Amino acid sequence: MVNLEVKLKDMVLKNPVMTASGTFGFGEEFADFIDLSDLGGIIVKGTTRHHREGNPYPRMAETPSGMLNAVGLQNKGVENFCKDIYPRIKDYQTNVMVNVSGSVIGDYVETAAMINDLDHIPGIELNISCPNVKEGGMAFGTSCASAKEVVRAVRKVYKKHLMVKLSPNVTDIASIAKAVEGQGADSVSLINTLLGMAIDAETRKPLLSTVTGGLSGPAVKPVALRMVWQVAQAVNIPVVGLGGIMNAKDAIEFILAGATAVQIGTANFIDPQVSVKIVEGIKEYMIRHQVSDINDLIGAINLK
Amino acid sequence: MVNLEVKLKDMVLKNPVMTASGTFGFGEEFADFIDLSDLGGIIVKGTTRHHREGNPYPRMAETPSGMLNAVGLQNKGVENFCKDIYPRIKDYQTNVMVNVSGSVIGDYVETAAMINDLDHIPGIELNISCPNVKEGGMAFGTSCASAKEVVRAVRKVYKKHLMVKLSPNVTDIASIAKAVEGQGADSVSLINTLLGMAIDAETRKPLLSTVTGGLSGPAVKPVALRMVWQVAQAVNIPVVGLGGIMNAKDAIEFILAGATAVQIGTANFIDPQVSVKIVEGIKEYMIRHQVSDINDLIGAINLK
Amino acid sequence: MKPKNSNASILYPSKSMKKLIQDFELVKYEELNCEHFVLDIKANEPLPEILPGQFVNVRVDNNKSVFLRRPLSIHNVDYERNVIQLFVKRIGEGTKSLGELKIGDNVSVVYPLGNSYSIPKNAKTLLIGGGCGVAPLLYLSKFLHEAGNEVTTILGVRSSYDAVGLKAYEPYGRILVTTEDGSQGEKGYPTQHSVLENESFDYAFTCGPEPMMKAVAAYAESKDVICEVSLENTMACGFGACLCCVTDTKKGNKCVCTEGPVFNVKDLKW
Amino acid sequence: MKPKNSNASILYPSKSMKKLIQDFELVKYEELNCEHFVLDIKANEPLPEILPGQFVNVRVDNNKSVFLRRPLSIHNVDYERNVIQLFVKRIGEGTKSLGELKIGDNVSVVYPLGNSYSIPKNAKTLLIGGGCGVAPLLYLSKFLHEAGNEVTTILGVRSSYDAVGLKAYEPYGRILVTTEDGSQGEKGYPTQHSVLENESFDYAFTCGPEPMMKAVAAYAESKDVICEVSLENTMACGFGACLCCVTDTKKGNKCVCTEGPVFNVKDLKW
Ligand SMILES: Cc1cc2nc3c(=O)[nH]c(=O)nc-3n(C[C@H](O)[C@H](O)[C@H](O)COP(=O)(O)OP(=O)(O)OC[C@H]3O[C@@H](n4cnc5c(N)ncnc54)[C@H](O)[C@@H]3O)c2cc1C
Ligand SMILES: Cc1cc2nc3c(=O)[nH]c(=O)nc-3n(C[C@H](O)[C@H](O)[C@H](O)COP(=O)(O)OP(=O)(O)OC[C@H]3O[C@@H](n4cnc5c(N)ncnc54)[C@H](O)[C@@H]3O)c2cc1C
Ligand SMILES: Cc1cc2nc3c(=O)[nH]c(=O)nc-3n(C[C@H](O)[C@H](O)[C@H](O)COP(=O)(O)O)c2cc1C
Ligand SMILES: Cc1cc2nc3c(=O)[nH]c(=O)nc-3n(C[C@H](O)[C@H](O)[C@H](O)COP(=O)(O)O)c2cc1C
Ligand code: FES
Ligand code: FES
Repeated sequence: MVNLEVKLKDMVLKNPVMTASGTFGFGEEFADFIDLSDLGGIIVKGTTRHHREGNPYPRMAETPSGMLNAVGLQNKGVENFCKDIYPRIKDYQTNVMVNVSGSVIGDYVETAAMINDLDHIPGIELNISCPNVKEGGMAFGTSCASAKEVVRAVRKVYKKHLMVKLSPNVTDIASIAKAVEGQGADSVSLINTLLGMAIDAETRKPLLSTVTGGLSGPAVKPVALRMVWQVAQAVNIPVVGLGGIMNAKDAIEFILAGATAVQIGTANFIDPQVSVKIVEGIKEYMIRHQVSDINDLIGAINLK
Repeated sequence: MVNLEVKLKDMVLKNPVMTASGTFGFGEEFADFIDLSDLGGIIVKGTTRHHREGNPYPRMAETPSGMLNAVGLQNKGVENFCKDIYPRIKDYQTNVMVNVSGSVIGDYVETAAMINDLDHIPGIELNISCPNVKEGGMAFGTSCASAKEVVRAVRKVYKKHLMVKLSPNVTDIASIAKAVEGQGADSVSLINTLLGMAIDAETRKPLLSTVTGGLSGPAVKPVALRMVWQVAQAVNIPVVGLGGIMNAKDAIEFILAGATAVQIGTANFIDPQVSVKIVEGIKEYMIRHQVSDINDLIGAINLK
Repeated sequence: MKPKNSNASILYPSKSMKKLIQDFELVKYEELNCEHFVLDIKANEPLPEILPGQFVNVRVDNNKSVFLRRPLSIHNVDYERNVIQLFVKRIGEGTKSLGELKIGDNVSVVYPLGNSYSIPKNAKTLLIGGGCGVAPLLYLSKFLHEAGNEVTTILGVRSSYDAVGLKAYEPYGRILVTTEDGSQGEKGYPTQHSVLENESFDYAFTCGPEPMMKAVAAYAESKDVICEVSLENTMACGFGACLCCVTDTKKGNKCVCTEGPVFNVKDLKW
Repeated sequence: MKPKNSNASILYPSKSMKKLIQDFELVKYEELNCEHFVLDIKANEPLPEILPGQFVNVRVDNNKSVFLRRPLSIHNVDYERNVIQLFVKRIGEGTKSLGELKIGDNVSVVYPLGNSYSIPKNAKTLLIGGGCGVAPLLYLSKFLHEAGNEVTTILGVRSSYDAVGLKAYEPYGRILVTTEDGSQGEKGYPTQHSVLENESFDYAFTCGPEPMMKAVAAYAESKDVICEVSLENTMACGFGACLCCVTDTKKGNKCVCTEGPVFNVKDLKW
């Protein structure tokens, strides 16, 4: 049999396939379609200190091989998460991580601290890269100084696995990865969405209420893969790769580029079973290529 | 009748449709398919001070709704251009601009100076954004300081229309646009390709000899449109928009976002007649929407 | 006149009603007019319970520029033949390409999604549809009829050319038509039909272009009729995972795909 | 033995031979085996002059993941019926989807592209093809035959199952087969065929997998035979606009789509 188990520092994933925040609800939405315990991990919706209504409709636009979204972190706030949602999802037989977002550092810190107390949440994904909120959000992820500052503050209060999600809307993503590694991040995940825009030529109006939004889906895959490769070379902590993964072949590419695990995002909308199909597909690939341990594929790109 | 004429400073385009450098050869390659005089302008291949062999094969990889290229500015050098190519193309009844690339500032300056002497070349497009050359190239376009420096130096020797082509691989493209505007650029064009990568999961090898390459095609359109919109708001010089334009609807979107003219790139490979079809399509759109002057559409996005 | 029945309310699928992803086969294509067509798609297995107002999310494989699935109301269900009927209006690339599928082609469907119109008992119900808004009303009228309600359906179209597929409604009640050019039925919009003045109703169920639904809502408000509308927001997933499809309600943003598509107009900020 | 004829050289289309973009119609599909198929595509207008070795660039409309056109050699030309024949091997999404087109479907083609093999006169010519490398050799053998050359074609395949379409070559000369498993013709690779030892040739024309073409080149070098190969580099445009398809020659990078696909091996860095 092949070994699919990977480790993100002390966090053990039964396989490298996780689901991406904001595309997988709280997992419950997918329970009719798949067995959640077949996944390496799930990252639930972006959660903030306080309730957020998110952005006005319309929040979505289809683009060539991708989509723009401007959800804007709609969520009921971390207190509601701890009280109402956590009890419902805490017994999933997989790593349930919370994506923590904010607009000021204090919010990030308070949210992380509250989640630190939840026994069945082995880690958080610190979202310093959301392009869909006016204040903060992506801004933290676009300079080394602000990225450092928020990670340092959260690290002080958060004792479990701290994954930091990086923004692709930067000149040099590797230097930001190094900056957050220096502040004690346990892993980095990338990429969040690319900032994009769509216009309806007929009405002359933007298709999103916020004018700009985040681009995801296969369209961004080449950019994501490049960034994962650059970051994997720059840091010593594990890299979690995502951006446009639609099938096992795509997932393998990210792993070859240096990702220890991958996240499946937009693909879940088109095929709600795709995440477990990717687990199966990775297994088949390993058997076909006679690779007994997935860890042997991490960063195993052949540069000749 | 509708008016399609636009002006990039003193350069008059009979319509806003140009073709993008590196995707249209020297125009000659398309002469069997279209009448070049139907175009607003043509931007010929990236030209450097000296002959360049470009990168080794393979230089191309197909990606979802796009492609990566790593041509690496293969060209015979500016002297050859002036002597051999210019006489062949100088009488095209359209604006023929030369895309000027380099790896050190001196090369840019010398190349621009030589082209300044060619009567039938009304302008150059200064490529400070090519991701496919090891030294220089994109590096100039990724910081305000270096972008300023190269534009300032070229502006001194180049007296005609100076268009500067910006790199999308930056955190804040508007500030770079403002920086080059401050140095006397007559217009800016954007976007050049996004840096991307592709791996063959079966062979575990990168699909490009250079590992990374430039992403173009409809996949990048939402990012390009967003950047054109941001830059159009930031500068007072005309903006030329490109990135994934496949049809007249796409072109209109860029114009609504603030582009005075557009360039057609990768689409030329799939339909060598697409550029003139887009001219026709813009005309039809204007008639249908009762817009008599294309200039009324520039930046006419309706933000409510 | 029957006693006013206002105890029914919008139905949500129970936990045991699971959502599915399945491959259907196109077994029939019927062109109604140049804009509308009906697709019959057949499952390999018995269909699950489907409520009126629910929708499917269909993958469009035969068009390069279509990336996401397309939501379509369930127009009718034939449990014996495992067939779902879709009533589609050509809008853009996705719906155009669905109309180009060939018999025997595979159609991937995620379903049944969303909630259901109320099914009162023994009430006077008015169904108002415009254009392809009629899609969910056929299956709804079947349910209403079976529950002993009196069903009046008004279809509002531009001209007699668009007044298609009326026969299907006949078994379940009265079907009326308004045309904008007066070429069939009464002239005008469906909310201008004389029956709205001459008779009174307990429920108004509507689906179609927003201006029409708003007119129905205004009529219902003025006559104190319970009014339920089905919204068509743009969707990425269709099952509550993306939060893209929200509508602004009196209780904040609600997902049209899970907390709708059917809403009581009282809850909307209309 | 005929006198050695080495005056012919690779032909380039003249300025007056214009490239076209046209819609063809699929008029015939022939499955050869599970890997290979032949498509007959028909133009509405008379075909332009097409040289042997030239190729078409085909748009694949029926697959979402295919963005660029796919280059395919011209296997045969029927000027009377305006039909071009393509011989295709299923490799990935693009070629797979071409094999799923239905009769009557539209096929957008940019053509004729690239240069031509040499057409000597009254020479002894050897054509060696492996797998789908046979594609351009049929049309070439026709030209060679018409110019009075003696044509020997060797097709190298894995087993008799893959030795398909041989009959088409018969009118133009001798057709030999090698199979890797010895199930038909001689056992081994085409460059191991006894005819290479027993007879001498003036020209060797080859197309197919690179290792095979390199073996042909080595044979030709050792026997002082003029050798032309057809390369299959990945292409974005097919007509010289993108510079993506280069091969490294003794005179630097050359575009395979305009300065090839046919090259004299002497010019390559093989
Ligand atoms: C719950 C629900 C039920 C529906 N039922 C039906 C039905 O039974 N029959 C029918 O003909 N149509 C129905 N629609 C509308 C149908 O989904 C759209 O017409 C269709 O998505 C348009 O896709 P397109 O590719 O043809 O158009 P395009 O305009 O090219 O689509 C571009 C994008 O916008 C979205 N979009 C465009 N118009 C709409 C719309 N009106 N509603 C939602 N998304 C839209 C598309 O899904 C796609 O993401 C329903 C919509 C919803 C939300
Ligand atoms: C001048 C020329 C003539 C050709 N003639 C024939 C022919 O007559 N019959 C035939 O079956 N094949 C021929 N080929 C090869 C054919 O183009 C490829 O098999 C085809 O492009 C593969 O596409 P795909 O989508 O099936 O495979 P994928 O592997 O999915 O394609 C991915 C990308 O790689 C490119 N690619 C993959 N393999 C090749 C290849 N061998 N050559 C060029 N590009 C490739 C594709 O075009 C595409 O851009 C020819 C190639 C060239 C350059
Ligand atoms: C509708 C939607 C909502 C998202 N919400 C979040 C979020 O709350 N937090 C976050 O870190 N990323 C969010 N993302 C980004 C995804 O997690 C992921 O980084 C991105 O979509 C790229 O991956 P993909 O191409 O596989 O979707 C969202 C993406 C989408 C499409
Ligand atoms: C094959 C290829 C070669 C290119 N060469 C150049 C070049 O020499 N100089 C340049 O400024 N841009 C070059 N580009 C970038 C294009 O001009 C254009 O900026 C980019 O492709 C985005 O537009 P598109 O999506 O319409 O192709 C090249 C692009 C491609 C695909
Ligand atoms: S469409 Fe995704 S939540 Fe409604
Ligand atoms: S394929 Fe574009 S130059 Fe050859």
